[in-house]
Amino acid sequence: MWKTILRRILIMIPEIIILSILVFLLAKAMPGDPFTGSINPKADPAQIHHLMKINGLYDPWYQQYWNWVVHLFHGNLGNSYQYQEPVTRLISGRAVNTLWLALFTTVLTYCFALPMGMYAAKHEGKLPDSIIRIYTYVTYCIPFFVILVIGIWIFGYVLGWFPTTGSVSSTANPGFPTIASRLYHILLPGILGALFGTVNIVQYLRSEVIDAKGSDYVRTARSKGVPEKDIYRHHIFRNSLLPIAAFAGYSITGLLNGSLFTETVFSYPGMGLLFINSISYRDYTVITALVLIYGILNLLGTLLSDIILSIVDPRIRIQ
Amino acid sequence: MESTSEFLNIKDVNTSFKIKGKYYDAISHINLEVHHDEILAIVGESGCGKSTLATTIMGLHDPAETKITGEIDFEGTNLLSLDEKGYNQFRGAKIGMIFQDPLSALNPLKRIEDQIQEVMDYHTNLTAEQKHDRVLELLKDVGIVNPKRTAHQFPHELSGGMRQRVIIAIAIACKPDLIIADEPTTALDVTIQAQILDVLRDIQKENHAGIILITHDLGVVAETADRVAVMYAGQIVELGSAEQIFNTPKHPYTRSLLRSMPQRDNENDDLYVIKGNVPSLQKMPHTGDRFAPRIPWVKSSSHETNPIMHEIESGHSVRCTCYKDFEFPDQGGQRA
Amino acid sequence: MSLIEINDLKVHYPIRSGFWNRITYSVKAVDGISFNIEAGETYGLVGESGSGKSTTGKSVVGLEKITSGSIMYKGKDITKKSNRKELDYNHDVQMIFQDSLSSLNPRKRIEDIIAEPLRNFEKLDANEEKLRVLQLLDIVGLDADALYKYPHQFSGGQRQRIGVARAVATNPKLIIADEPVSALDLSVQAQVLNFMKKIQREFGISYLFISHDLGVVRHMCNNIAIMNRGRLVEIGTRDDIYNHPLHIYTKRLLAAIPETNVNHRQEHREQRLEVEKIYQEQQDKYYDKDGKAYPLVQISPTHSVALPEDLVEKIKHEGEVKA
Amino acid sequence: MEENLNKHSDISAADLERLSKEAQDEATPSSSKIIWSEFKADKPAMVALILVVTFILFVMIASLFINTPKMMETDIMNYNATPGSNGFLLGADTGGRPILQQLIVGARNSIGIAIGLTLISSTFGICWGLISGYFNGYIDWGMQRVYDFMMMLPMTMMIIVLVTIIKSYNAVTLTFIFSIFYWEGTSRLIRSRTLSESEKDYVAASKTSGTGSFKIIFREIMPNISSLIIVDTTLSFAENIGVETGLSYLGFGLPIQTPSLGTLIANANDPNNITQYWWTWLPAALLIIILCLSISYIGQVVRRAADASQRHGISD
Amino acid sequence: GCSNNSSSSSNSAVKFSTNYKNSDATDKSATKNGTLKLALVNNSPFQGITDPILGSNASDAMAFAPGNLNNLFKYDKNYKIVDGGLANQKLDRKAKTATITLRSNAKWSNGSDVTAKDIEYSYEVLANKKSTTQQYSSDFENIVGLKEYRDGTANTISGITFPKGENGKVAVIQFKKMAPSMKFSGNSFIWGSVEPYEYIKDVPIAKLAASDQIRKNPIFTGPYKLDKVVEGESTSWSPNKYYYGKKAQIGHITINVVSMNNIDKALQSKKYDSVVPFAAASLGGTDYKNLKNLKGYTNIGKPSLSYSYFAFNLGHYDTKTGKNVSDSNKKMANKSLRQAMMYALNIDQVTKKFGNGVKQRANTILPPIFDKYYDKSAKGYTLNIKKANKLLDDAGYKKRNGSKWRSDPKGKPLTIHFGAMSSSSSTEAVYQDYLQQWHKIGLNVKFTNGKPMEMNSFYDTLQKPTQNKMDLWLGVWSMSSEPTESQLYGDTAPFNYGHFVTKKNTELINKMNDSTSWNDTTRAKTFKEWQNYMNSQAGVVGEQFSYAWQPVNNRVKGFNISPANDDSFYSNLTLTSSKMK
Ligand SMILES: Nc1ncnc2c1ncn2[C@@H]1O[C@H](COP(=O)(O)OP(=O)(O)OP(=O)(O)O)[C@@H](O)[C@H]1O
Ligand SMILES: Nc1ncnc2c1ncn2[C@@H]1O[C@H](COP(=O)(O)OP(=O)(O)OP(=O)(O)O)[C@@H](O)[C@H]1O
Ligand SMILES: [Mg+2]
Ligand SMILES: [Mg+2]
Repeated sequence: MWKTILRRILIMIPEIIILSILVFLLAKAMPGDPFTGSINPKADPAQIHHLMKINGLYDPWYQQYWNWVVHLFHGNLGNSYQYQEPVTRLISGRAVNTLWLALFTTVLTYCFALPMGMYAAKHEGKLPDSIIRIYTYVTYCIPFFVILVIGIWIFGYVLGWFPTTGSVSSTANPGFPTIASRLYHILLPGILGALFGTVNIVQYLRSEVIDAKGSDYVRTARSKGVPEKDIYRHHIFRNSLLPIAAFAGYSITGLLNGSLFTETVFSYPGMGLLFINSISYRDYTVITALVLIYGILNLLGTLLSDIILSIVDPRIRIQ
Repeated sequence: MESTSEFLNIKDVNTSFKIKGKYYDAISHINLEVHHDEILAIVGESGCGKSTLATTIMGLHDPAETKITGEIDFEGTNLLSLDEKGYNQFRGAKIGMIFQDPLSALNPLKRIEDQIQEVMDYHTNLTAEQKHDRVLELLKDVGIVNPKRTAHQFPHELSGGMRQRVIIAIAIACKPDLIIADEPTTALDVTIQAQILDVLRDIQKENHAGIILITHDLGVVAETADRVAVMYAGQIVELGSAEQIFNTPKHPYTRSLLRSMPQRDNENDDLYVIKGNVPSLQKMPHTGDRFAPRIPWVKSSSHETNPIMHEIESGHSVRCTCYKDFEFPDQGGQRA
Repeated sequence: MSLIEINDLKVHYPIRSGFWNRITYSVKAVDGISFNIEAGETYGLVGESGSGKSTTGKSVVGLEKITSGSIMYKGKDITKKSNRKELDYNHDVQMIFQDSLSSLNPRKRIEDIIAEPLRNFEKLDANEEKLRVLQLLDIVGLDADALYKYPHQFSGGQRQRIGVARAVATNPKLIIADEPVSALDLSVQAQVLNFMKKIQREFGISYLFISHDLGVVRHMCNNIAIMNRGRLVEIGTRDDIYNHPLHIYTKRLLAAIPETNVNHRQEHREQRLEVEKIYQEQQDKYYDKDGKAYPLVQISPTHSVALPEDLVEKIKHEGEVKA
Repeated sequence: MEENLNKHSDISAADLERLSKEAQDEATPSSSKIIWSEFKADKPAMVALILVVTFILFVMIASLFINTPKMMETDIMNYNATPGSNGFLLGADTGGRPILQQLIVGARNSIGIAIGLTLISSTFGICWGLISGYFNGYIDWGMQRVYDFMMMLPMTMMIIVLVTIIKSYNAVTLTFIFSIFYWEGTSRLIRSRTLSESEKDYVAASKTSGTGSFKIIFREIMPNISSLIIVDTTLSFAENIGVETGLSYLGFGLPIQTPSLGTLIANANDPNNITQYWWTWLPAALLIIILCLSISYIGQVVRRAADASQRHGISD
Repeated sequence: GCSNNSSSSSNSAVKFSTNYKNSDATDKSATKNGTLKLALVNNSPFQGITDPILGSNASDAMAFAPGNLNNLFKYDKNYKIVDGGLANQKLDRKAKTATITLRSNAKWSNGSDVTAKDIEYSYEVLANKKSTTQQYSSDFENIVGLKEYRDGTANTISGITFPKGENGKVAVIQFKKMAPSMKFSGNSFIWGSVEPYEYIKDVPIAKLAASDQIRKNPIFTGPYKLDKVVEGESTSWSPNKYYYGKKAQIGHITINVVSMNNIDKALQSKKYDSVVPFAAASLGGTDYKNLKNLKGYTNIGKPSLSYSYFAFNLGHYDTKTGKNVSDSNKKMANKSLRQAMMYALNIDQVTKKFGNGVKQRANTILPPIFDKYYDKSAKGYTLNIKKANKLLDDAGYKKRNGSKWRSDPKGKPLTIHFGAMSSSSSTEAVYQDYLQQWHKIGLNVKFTNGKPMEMNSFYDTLQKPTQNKMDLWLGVWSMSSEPTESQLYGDTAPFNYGHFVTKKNTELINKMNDSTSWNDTTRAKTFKEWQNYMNSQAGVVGEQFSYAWQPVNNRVKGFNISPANDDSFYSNLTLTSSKMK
């Protein structure tokens, strides 16, 4: 299996290289440059020229790309123009926030979705099923940010239950209070994201359970005299949950996409917000690095899903 | 001696399915008894209600979609009067069932051992160790060469024949009095089919169980059954010992079936073809002989209006009186 | 000259694995078989599940990419796509499938299904075409109103007859029938078998009849080949195979057929168990050290069997004695 | 042999017509008929269908009577006019532009984008999926790699980058940009179905009948997955109606002069608007939800119609 | 200073005080144990560069304001440098020197002394070739030896000397020439902050911005010291016991980034005492509408340092000579056309509607915060369609051949391209309004590219030495506290995007900083003359001035945002209760 994983990773490499070139070119194709963005009358255009030059921004793109690649092999993604610090350091700070939130959201999503999907399937065609169906449809139809904006407004401002900005309280002491404060900060975005993210899992799980309900092995279990409750527990749910486990990896894509919105609404300093800022500052190095990282995370997500699936399902062994 | 040991008595059972709000009989007025130490075969064309009968006995129908009337006496209990919990005392413990498709009938994600043990969990008080031993014993009984290894495997790692053996092991784990085998060999090769049938028979001998063997393969019936019930369109049309059915078949349907089989002696002739089709559930006639439309050359007066079973010799009954007048039309290649 | 000559046909399915996804081994679905089909005969191909029957059949119609060997038709090797094109091979060779439902496109009307090969191989105008389709329906005994129906509106037997109609539409010389009746009930099976025989009588078609049901094969076929693990273990006439089986595998297969005679079932069973016992004991003798069957050796003009030399000698000897 | 065939030609050409007609009358309903009868059997679905169709028609026609440039002119005196005031039925936005008219034109634009996007991405995705699923070997391998690559791309980010690059982008360019990324789901779905469909014997039968590959793909396989295609297209249409909403929120959506449901909902990005000027975004949000729900509901009915076992209406 | 311009009758701007005069008594314990919560209004996280030389964004300046940004000088309300800050400055016009004397108890927050070297080192950081600063301007080359240092031919800046040694408190800067703006804070000749040389000397200047000394554990000279910085989102502060001046009184100050979208709600739900005061940008008109009646808060404000303007494209930038050149053949070269366009605008109406009182029409291109220089009597351009039409008619811009639009005097169709930056929907509504106004006088004005442009594309276009895409545009300048306009409108200024160059203009701009301007009255006169001249030429015309205003919770005492208080703003703050009001 390790071999297979390694091979999958090797196959990823050309994809990543192509992506990096693509992103690099696209970033350069954006009008403007990293320095004009912060234009102010005190800044001397000559100095901006000077900065452009020492940063190699006047070089042809392949030269710039080559330099970038060379640096990459030294673990150096370049410096952010806007933040004037190494991109690796900048992003690693933000990545922790984003991943922390993503992880939390995933956990919550499963906490919401699993009972809902199972409950709906168990009572297929009845009232609870319809209610859950309508719920999933509505969340499916409402744009994500609307949920976020309304959520932050009600729970953050009107009720004041949750913090509305940042990732941690500025006065929290190190250690446990900091962790608690971090959790407190991701609670609301996490819940909202989870409420929104349940749709796919609920529907998938529901249809899985319904399929399993009618399957032959469940009939076999019935003929063994297994009580209905245990049939659900040992056969239907168990078998339906396994493919769901694989969703965890795929859901990374959705979460990362959502991070752009969540982080903007909650002024939560993660990679998504960093991306949006970097776009308007034309912070090429950061843009390139972020798109690349998101791309790689997407890839890893699918890989993770495949691995999970091959672990939980004895029928599947990665070829 | 056999008739005294009867333990399952199906009395006038009707099972009807709800299709678009209306109930249609899939099996009607079934009367049947099963004895210890016998294999009762049920044969008939596809869709005639064989599986429905089996699942009715097992109580596996969704009560919201099916209506069952009549009485199924099993060792003094009317199964049809039981609730779900009561039924579970019988399923697996006193009645075991073997299904047709050995792959889908096993939970793909559980080891063989767990699947066999499960039935013991609910019906015995054995310790984990005892159960484990019993699993190995069972696997050996059904002819698995390396029980230890197999117990640890997953269904997809086994061949079709092995899986079917596992299913048999599950069915007999609690030494049930009745085993219902619904087309246990249809999905298997002839050589494996023969082995499985041998296993079934050995098991029956050992446990003194009664087996209901459902199949559409007359050869299988002839090889294994003690008694045979021939079903057509939801009804039993002929019932008797294997010898009676194969040597002196009476009902036109039974006779037609036997005649349409490729045999050693009809190699160069055309086979006999039964005219027409089995009516679908919704179009099933409620009166008259259901087989009548397929033997149009037989005078309608030969049929009874409400055909009943006639016992024509000890243990041999036939539905309707038309068998008396039945003869095959003298034709060569008949086109349907 | 035979209609079709199959020569040392091999079909291997590569199994890829390992680090570079290289072919690590291959499933030898068909591993060197040769036989000829004569015009107008029904050639039976029998064997256990997975023995490579369907693969052989598919190779003959050109659905399978073969690994090596040749299939000669009209002097040309039709395993090459270009030759198939040139000969309009599928005009002459057609196939009937086991699963009648899945072999008929559920979205197409019967008319279009039957007309499909006509449209590809013969240029007919709309009326001619319709007429031909109606004729074909008539041949297989279906009413004209079937024309506009869809496959699911027919019973299994009727559907299989539609499949036959499509197969005979182009007046083929050979039809590959891959388990055409395995999915059918006894009475419906009789219908279809009768039809196949009838059409053969009328049009002089040859069949390659693939089945695992020895009863049906006996009813249909003049010549029979027994297949085992991708190889042929025995070929011969119906009489050779059913009355003088030589290979242990053939014997075992025959013994496993359930006997409809209830009066002798006990004997039959004992006989089967005995064959099984011999099979278990002597297996090694009949297969080489890789578990493969030996090359075929001719015993009589019609009868060949895959046995090692010494056994052949013995059998020849005994056979003479017996005779 | 030919004469053998002719032996059976006891049908005259004259009978042919009568026969075809008779047969035609008894023929199975086509899939569109099945779907239609399914709608007739399901009242709420009918309501949804009528709702969606009339709404789309209404929006298309009504927007013809609205002079969009004129409507989009600012009238700063009517800044956030409340509904009902100054003849603003649904009020006005920060630019004093009437919400009702914007809603109509916006819905037209959004639906237009959704239709365009659905058409392009579905057509492409379907072709991609069919071809990649039917051919195995190098074609499939190559197509799969492209697909994998596309799947890896972080979509929203890429769209944002593209949107910033293209200087004068409008609804049409936006539709194209989205199309680059939206075919993947369809393609995956179609491919997996095509894979299983290609293994069915009717495909083999077509091959032995001498039918060419592309004909098999588009004339044999495609009709068989048509229900899947219809369902998928309906659902993606529903999904695509609000597709630019998120971008508008992040500030990369359509220009203000091109009203769309997205730009209207994006009014909610200012928390003040949420309560104080709710009419600037709420109607559009409700509209999207209702449209989306109706269309998804229609999609469900279509799906049911496509799956014979779940049919409520007529059966064969 | 608010405009009482008679012509802008509809312009009823609110009057703000710069000082929240809280009459409640300071609650000692609340102050000592309490936390003052300030919001930093920004849509993106701050960068975290505590060094004002390296930082390029206002958000950093705001995030680290309680450390006083190591400011050297105290100034009055006109930003004129006065004694009493961290250092005093003495200019010697004859000797062309500036003598900067640190107070004797000047200390960094880690307890070490602020030295003369620290003053000098800021010029090294600024001028070093490898420095990432965006603050460097060629004006600094006026310091003797600085260019040599920058070019690498010298290791030190020879023009900066330490009469009392490096560790002394005096630094003398030798200039090539003196400029009157040197008297003011924020001029481009004398840098106004110090660098902790001892603390950062081991970090190469190129890597300074990324170093821990700057980002994680920075030291300051202000009343508060940094306790903690949460990257990009918040800073927290406590009193700096080494501060030279009045000791800080509040136990903790926290500053949190709050996005513009959320700030109203955040204040309404009393999450913050106030926002970090910032002279150039702040809360807008809509915010004022939402917050003006907020209970428990009082609004204070002062005129902002920024203004918006219309500029016309009148020439090109000659990259060889480094000079702007006016071209008479440019589309907008006709003064009447420009004036007519300005007369057609209803800016008063617009500001009234959207400004909610915190904005007003800009009657010049110098914001009123420069009380002394700002010409409040300047007329600017008020709505006068008649006059606009007449100007156009007279200049020969007539509607010909029944066209809806005017064509140019030669009879060629005239389409004017208006460049604007994409922004909030209400701002974009205003653009639309302007277009309509121009249409009213028959001018075919269209958006460049058909719609407002994204900021980067906008400046990308303007920075081309020659461009014909935008004939006029609406831009914003935010000024430093010293109002010399040479960098924006001088003949050599690259930022002079409109390339408006006349002899008179050059003369006036030069005069702002020549020897006559050492006299404040003369200098003020020059500024006023320049403002009127610019108005008359209509090459660049002001659009709006705004207030930098903010609500302050009533528990805060000593909140005074007058420039004169900048130096001790944070040390003057106290709380009157532990809970927000
Ligand atoms: N759940 C159900 N709902 C409706 N009709 C059903 C249901 N189950 C079975 N039927 C119908 O009842 C009839 C009898 O079905 P059954 O499965 O018992 O036949 P069978 O004899 O077992 O056939 P086969 O040999 O094909 O297994 C058939 O017509 C079938 O279509
Ligand atoms: N596409 C494939 N890839 C890999 N292996 C295959 C493939 N198709 C068939 N095989 C293998 O080739 C062998 C022969 O298969 P084939 O279908 O010809 O058998 P068969 O005799 O027709 O069996 P059955 O009676 O079950 O139809 C089997 O072991 C099968 O698993
Ligand atoms: Mg059945
Ligand atoms: Mg096969």
